[in-house]
Amino acid sequence: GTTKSSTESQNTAAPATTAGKADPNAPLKEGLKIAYLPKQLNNPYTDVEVGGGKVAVGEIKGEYKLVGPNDASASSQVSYINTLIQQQQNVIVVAANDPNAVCPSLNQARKAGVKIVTFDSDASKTCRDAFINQATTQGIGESLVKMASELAGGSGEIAILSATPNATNQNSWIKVMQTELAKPENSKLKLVKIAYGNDDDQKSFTEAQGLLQSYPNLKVIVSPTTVGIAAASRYVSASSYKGKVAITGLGLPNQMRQYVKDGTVKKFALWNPADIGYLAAYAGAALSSGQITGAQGEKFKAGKLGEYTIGADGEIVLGPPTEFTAANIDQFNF
Amino acid sequence: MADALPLLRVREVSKSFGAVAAVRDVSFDLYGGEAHALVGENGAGKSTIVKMLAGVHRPDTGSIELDGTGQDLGTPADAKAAGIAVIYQEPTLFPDLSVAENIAMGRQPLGRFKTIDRAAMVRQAAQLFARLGVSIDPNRPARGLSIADQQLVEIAKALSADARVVVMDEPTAALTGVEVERLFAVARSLRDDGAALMFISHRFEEITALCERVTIMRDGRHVSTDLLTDITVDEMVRKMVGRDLGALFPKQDVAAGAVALKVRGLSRDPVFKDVSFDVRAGEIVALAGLVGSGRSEVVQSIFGVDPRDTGTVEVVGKTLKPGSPKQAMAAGVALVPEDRRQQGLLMELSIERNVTLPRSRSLSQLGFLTGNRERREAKEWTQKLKTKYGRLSDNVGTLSGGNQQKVVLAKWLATNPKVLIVDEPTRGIDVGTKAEVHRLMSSLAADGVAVLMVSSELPEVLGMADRVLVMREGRLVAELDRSEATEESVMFAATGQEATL
Amino acid sequence: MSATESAVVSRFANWNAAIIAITVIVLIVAAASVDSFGTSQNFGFLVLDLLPIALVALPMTLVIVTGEIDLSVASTLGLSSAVMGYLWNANQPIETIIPLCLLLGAVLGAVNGFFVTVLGLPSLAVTIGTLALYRGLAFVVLGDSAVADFPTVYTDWVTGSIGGTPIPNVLIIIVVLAIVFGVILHATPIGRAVFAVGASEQAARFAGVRPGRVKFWLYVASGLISGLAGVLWTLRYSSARADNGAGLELAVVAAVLLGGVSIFGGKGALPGVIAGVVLLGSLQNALRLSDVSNEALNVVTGVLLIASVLGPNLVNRLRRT
Amino acid sequence: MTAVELPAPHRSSLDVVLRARELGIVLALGILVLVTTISNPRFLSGQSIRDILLNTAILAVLAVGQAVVVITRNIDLSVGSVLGLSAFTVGTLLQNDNLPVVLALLVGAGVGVVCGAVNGVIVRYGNVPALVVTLGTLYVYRGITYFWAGGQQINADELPAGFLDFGNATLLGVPYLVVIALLVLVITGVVLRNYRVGRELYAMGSSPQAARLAGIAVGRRTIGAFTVSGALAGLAGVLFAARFGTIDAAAGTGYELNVVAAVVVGGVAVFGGSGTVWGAALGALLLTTIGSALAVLEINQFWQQAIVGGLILLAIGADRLVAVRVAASLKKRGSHVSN
Ligand SMILES: Nc1ncnc2c1ncn2[C@@H]1O[C@H](COP(=O)(O)OP(=O)(O)OP(=O)(O)O)[C@@H](O)[C@H]1O
Ligand SMILES: Nc1ncnc2c1ncn2[C@@H]1O[C@H](COP(=O)(O)OP(=O)(O)OP(=O)(O)O)[C@@H](O)[C@H]1O
Ligand SMILES: [Mg+2]
Ligand SMILES: [Mg+2]
Repeated sequence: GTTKSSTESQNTAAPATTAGKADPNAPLKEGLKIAYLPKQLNNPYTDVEVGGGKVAVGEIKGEYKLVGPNDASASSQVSYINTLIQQQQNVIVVAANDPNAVCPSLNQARKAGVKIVTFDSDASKTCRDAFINQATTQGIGESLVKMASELAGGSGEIAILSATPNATNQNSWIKVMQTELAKPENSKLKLVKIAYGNDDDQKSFTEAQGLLQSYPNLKVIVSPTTVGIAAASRYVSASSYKGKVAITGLGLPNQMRQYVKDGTVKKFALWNPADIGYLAAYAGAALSSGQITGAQGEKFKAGKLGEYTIGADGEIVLGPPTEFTAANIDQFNF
Repeated sequence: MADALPLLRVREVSKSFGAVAAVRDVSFDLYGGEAHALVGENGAGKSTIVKMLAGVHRPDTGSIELDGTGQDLGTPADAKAAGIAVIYQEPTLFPDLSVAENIAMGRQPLGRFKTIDRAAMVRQAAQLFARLGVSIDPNRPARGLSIADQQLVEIAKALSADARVVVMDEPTAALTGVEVERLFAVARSLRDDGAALMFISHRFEEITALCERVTIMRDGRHVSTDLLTDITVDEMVRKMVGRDLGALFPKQDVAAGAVALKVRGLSRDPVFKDVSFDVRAGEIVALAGLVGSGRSEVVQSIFGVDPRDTGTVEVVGKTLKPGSPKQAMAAGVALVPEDRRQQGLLMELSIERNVTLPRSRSLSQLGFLTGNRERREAKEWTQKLKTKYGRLSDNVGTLSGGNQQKVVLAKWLATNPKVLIVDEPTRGIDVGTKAEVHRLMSSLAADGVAVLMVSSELPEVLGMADRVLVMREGRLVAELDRSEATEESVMFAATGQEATL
Repeated sequence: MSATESAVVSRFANWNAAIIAITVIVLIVAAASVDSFGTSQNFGFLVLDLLPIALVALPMTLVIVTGEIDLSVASTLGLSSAVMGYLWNANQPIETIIPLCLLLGAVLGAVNGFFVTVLGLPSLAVTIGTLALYRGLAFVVLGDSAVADFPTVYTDWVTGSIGGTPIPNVLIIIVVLAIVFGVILHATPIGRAVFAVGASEQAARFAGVRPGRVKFWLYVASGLISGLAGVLWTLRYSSARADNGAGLELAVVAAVLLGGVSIFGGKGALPGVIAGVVLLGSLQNALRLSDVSNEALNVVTGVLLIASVLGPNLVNRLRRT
Repeated sequence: MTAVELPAPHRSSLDVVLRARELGIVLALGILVLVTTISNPRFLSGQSIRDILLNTAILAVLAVGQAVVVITRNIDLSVGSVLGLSAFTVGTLLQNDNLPVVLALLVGAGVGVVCGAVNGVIVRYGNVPALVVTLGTLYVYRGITYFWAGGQQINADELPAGFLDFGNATLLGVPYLVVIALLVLVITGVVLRNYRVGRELYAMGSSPQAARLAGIAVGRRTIGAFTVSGALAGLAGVLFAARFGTIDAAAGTGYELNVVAAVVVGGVAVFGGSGTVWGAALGALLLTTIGSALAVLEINQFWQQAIVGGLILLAIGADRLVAVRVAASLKKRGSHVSN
């Protein structure tokens, strides 16, 4: 019969990208219809991201549109992609809820001439033109471990509070963290548990609570998701664990300000999410205008962010994350 | 003994349900200290009158006056407040609540902070049962009470209301002689205390025993109101049906054939034990006994809707599997159950679906049903039984009680049974139809059908049966031949003592 | 009481026709006023979006007509999808996996049936329990991973259409199953038994129907079709995940009720249910194409659902007075 | 008429058996706590118990409201959405003004009253099954919240400190949220058991037709029951806001199934007429404790949901067993005419 191994060769066949040659000097088209499809609407982090996109679309005189599900499921995203195909958008900027489930639809869109830029959470690389990476996976993983190690004083138990169990970005960061922790200099740090708060505030809250109950000697909770870190901080700041357990990870300054000020959180990191959306719009426009095709080494200009070069597999890296502490947090407002 | 002024006056009330004019311009008076009978064929509109008095239905036209003032009985609460207590034709209990609570609902005795005084409530219920001479535990839930017990709780409920007008819609249909006597004793004491009673029954001996006055209805219209001293039973019947009736028990003599139903050693703890008997083709065998003696349980076990512990059932030589009505039907057994609302009918489905349900497989062609044959069959059988209905597609629930019973009969007669078991076949049926049903049973027997009839009506048992089997406390205690069966002998067997009726 | 009962019967008979008429009108209006609603490509998308609800609604209709309910369908779908992914990862041939997933669905349905008919537990409670249980098992089987790379022959068939025509392949499945369930419900002794059980279980038993057996097999059918929906879902998205189809049960129940089936059992008709499914799906599709937000879709679904039972009732009341 | 022996109006053994319904849950709870504590003593630490009670408080308030509705043979699936709407309303108000906590509670309950009354009125006057109506309003209320909130999220730092303190502060060592939940429970429990209104709700659920014939104002009571459920869901919304501090449009999504599960596990019959709010609250406590225990026992979190499902089945199965026993004992005690 047809088994996974018997189809492996045929399935990984080359993607349908037979785009022509890039013309770096082509003018940026005006009036491009650029649609944003985040993982889920009504999420403050997402709102900041697409907010940056809206600004950029304005700058290049395009038509901005935001659609999306309320439930972070791939199937609802597919319905939206189908709708966007019908509406003949030029560019779809999407954060995939499932790297494969959205693929057939994205490829259908590409067949209809729509350029696909992924951000936040990549889709399988066979079905998009470019991916805006907030920071290299390696870089984020390393910096998370570094912060944890500092906060734990070099040794002790740490735990991770992630988003959904199958969020692509989360899992790849966690993988890097695990390799980092395996290195000799981190041998005294022990990762005791990875918990999942599903990017749901309340679930994250309860999970944080469970972690502290099950691991009395826990020193640090690392939460590489803005929902998780805020919930964990809120729980700890109002509980008897305050001061004993450190929280770090990736968070939004506005959400974390209170906990940084009250001492629950010493330090956390993040890139500027608005810049992701911003960069995505320029990348999409460049693709649509024929300046780039998504091949490695091509260059394009992204407004105020300057010039970017496309890396391997169509990845465009935004830049290194910023670390926030009590000293600098008031300089940021997002 | 009656006061000069009527306590309650029904004045030219009418009520229609869609195209059906259930009650048309009916007037009569109820007097304090008097029991007033309301009689009429099935569907004559008696229960509809009751429901208007109870505030369930509002009259389309006409009025109801209490003490000379018009009443707007828009809801049952209004009627209750006006002092009208009603025992409905079908019991209306709350199965999850205790018997005491059922009786006291809405009138619970209150203690401190207006909380319910449970002890007083239970005491009240116990006193009422004492008055009725029955022992039902007031603390038990109403779920699981037999029909008779449910009816008794209903009666206790009406008594507890201390009402000035007590309306009873066939309260005795599920009761046997002893309980009926008890009920009458209580009813008479209520009447003597000045209450106005309205009593509905299809049994004339009860009406003559209890009532002073009788109103007769036909087709929703008022026919006459007379003092019972002025009218004979025959006259009443003639006025009700509008014609003379033939014999009530038209038993034909039939030579019994081979054994069609053979029951051996049937037991089910704790309901019945070691029941054995035969019914031959062409024979009508009655199963008599007091309420709760286990007759219905025996026939339900034979048919397979109830399980059995031990024993065998053979139909025309074929042994029936226990617990399989389907197989019993295939072998030619039909059971007309005693409780038509719960067991006999699908109240929210149409008449035609009800009539043809047991036969849906045999009416299908290549496994498919188009509806035409079902309609034809349903029409044929309902007409045979002279059922009164608007359209075949109407809900069976909209029919009057008696017509519903006819639908149940039609449903089972249509299966062409070899063994017909009927459980209280004429409960709630008017005299006219009763005669028809009896004639039908006779002619079925003449055609070689073996008929097993459970009945609580002695005249019916004595009039119809070739043989009478009597049950007492779950055991078959006597088998009486037609010639031996008398009221005395049957009652003696059923109670184990000299009958006092 | 019985007056309203008879009104209810005619009401449902009328509602069945009304919902079909409303659906047709909505389709026409949408095609005329919403750009690209009427395109063949959009038709394909619409059918694919409808697929799981349409399939699961068929046995659900019969289950609800017997007066029971099955809230575990979406979890059954999810478990079937998870097992499919697990087996595929374990390098089993897809030709074995698919029948196994269908069988699994049937077994899960049988478990529901066992609890409801043999133990006599209320189905609402039982299937809330198995809703959690089956979904939980799906996570146990597949955990957090998603399995992809299903053979393109299969995934393409599910998303493809009948040779050149704009008719999606999966429409064949929907139509065939709709006819099968429709005929069973409305033109066979089994269907009569289903209605009888819903109208009064005890009276049905006295008429020789075995309510337990009828319900048990309906639950098996419900599970089987949910399992099938799980397979098709997985192939459509080429992604097997434990959370596939989460929350679908309410949409299915909504569609069935919209189709005029009485939640109390004993009443309903399959054409109305199909119309209900199409109405919900096409309305959502059209509104989404007109850039109406997701929130509004929720409100529309809710209002429609209430209107579907309220409307006929009010009309009836007005007509009577 | 002959005198008969009066059956003594004593507490029959039956009552004790019926009571066993709730006893069973208590027993299950005890075993669960025992086993968990043996394997990890921290499960019984002050903080841990506090957390369980706090989480139970919200679910229990919802479950009490739901029980009232279910007892009348209805169901309210919209509670999760009402909770969300109420939480967001209160959050928005608090964002701008420093409302006193009591006022916030009233506003939340008020939002719930309106939502619940709408449910009740549609069920009553539309003569429509509650399952359909509240499934509809589940979508509608949630939609309204989304419309209003958009992507907005109200964060803890935007809420007044006094309000957040209320979520954690205690009265004689018992958190306020738990005190409120207990208050709701006791009041509702007493009304249902000892007042006419309460008994009428049971009567309606036991037999709607008979209730109408008995002169019970079925319509008004129905609206009342839904209003109570709505009010409690609204109240739970405020508790939710105080407890979690972060509110967005999705607050309480999917709660309806948990609540119904708690009520069912607590022995309230889905067909109305029987069960108590005590049972429902115990069901909520059991479900919450299971969740915590599984986390503490380090059972793979993927198993959690499956175990909860299995336990629901077990609970209703056990309940059924008791019911069958009772029915059997009733059968043996049929009446007879005494002479
Ligand atoms: N709710 C209703 N809807 C439609 N028709 C009704 C309704 N109630 C009663 N009817 C019809 O009204 C007529 C009178 O019915 P009613 O129940 O009053 O008869 P009845 O005299 O009590 O008969 P029975 O002796 O059989 O109980 C019947 O034709 C019945 O079908
Ligand atoms: N020995 C018994 N113990 C408890 N309940 C009994 C017993 N016998 C009968 N019952 C109950 O009493 C009711 C009446 O029993 P059954 O119908 O068998 O008696 P019946 O002689 O047919 O009386 P009816 O005149 O009511 O038809 C049934 O509901 C049955 O469950
Ligand atoms: Mg009548
Ligand atoms: Mg009987």
